[in-house]
Amino acid sequence: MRTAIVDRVLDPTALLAEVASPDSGASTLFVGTVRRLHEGREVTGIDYSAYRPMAERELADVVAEACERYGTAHLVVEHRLGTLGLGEASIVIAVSHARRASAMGAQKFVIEQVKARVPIWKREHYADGSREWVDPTRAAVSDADAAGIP
Amino acid sequence: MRTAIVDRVLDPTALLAEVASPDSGASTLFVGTVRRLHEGREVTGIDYSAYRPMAERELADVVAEACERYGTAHLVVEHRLGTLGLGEASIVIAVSHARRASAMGAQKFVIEQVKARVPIWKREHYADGSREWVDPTRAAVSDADAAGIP
Amino acid sequence: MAVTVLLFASWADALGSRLTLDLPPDARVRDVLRTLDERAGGAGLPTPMVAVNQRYARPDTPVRESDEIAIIPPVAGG
Amino acid sequence: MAVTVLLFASWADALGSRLTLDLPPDARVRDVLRTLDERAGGAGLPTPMVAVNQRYARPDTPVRESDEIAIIPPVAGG
Repeated sequence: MRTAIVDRVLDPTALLAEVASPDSGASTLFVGTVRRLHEGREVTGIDYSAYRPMAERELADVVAEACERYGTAHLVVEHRLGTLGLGEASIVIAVSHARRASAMGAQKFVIEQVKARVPIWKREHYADGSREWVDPTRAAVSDADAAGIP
Repeated sequence: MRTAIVDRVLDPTALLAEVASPDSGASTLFVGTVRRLHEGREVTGIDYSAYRPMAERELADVVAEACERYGTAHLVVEHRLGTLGLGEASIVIAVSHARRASAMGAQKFVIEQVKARVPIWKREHYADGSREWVDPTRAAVSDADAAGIP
Repeated sequence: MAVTVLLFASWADALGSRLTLDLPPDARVRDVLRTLDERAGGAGLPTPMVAVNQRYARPDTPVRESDEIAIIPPVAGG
Repeated sequence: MAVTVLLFASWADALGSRLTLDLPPDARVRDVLRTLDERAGGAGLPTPMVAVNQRYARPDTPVRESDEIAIIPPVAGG
């Protein structure tokens, strides 16, 4: 179990190797990346910032809770801060577990909890030169996730 | 979208790179690996074999269904055959999608469907020298997945 | 008619990976299964699915001499 | 008493990343929020959470001069 908030490029492969274990039957990797379109606007990059000491503690708490809930110690999460370009990774979650359902469950738990409570913010840069803080609490109906679309 | 049944070591990093896209907000990787313990017995390796032409077609069908159901073209699956040692990867599923819920949903759909219908079999080698075909239809109550444990 | 059947995993261990069965001309998948069950005797093999021309078939699917028939024990990929 | 408040994201853009508020000695989190709302006026800022000493706090959580108070706009990590 390890968490870090970092200012460098993330390395998903290294995290996958870090959670590997002969007692695991499944490993999962989740990589959040900067996406070109957000609510119909063309994104060119994102600034990630944090209330760093609290974000580090909340992230560590989330991962400790996931390890206890899903019964694994093989869980590593890194979140990157700073200005990221299109396609760059902002978060990597690596889990391995004896059973696939638990590996996938822990992965989902961690990303949902991170998005709910870790004090990190993103300001999107748009192709028209404007910038805006993303506020998920006023997410438009275009958010298919919220609408339960698979 | 690509599927393959192969006789060589799998490369999860290459598959993750293959599904990357600036239109994706999330990428996921699922890696199935040979686990040391199965129903309390110590496993030393697994032979994977297939009804190869049908397995190739079923796997391609599963992935095509997942792409349609979850709305992505960024889905690659490779399944390895042959004799695998502890910790080696038997299957890699890489997905990317605009939305994380869909990436995770497609990943889960593919692994469940593969386990249900792609004609691939495994024969486990045990530390005591014996070998046995794995029959998930008579999975013991020790199978926590089946019992709905998270 | 003579129908060729491919077998896999535990069924291949018990009966070989390829068999030719002599079946009546109007035979269906269930007849293939019954004939194989008789050959396997009390070997305790798991109940298989049957594929006809590489597609899962039902017990009443007809089989022809030219078909590729396969005995699919419980799959365990992934 | 003088309480120092850290602000982030849109709230930092509007009011700066650090403010000192003059509050009554028995002030609670809700008083911090009310005072900040008055300063922000009609800026249309999103409703924030408040953290006291790096833990999420409730409106009735008391605040002291020595506390680290932080205004947490809706988070968007991941």
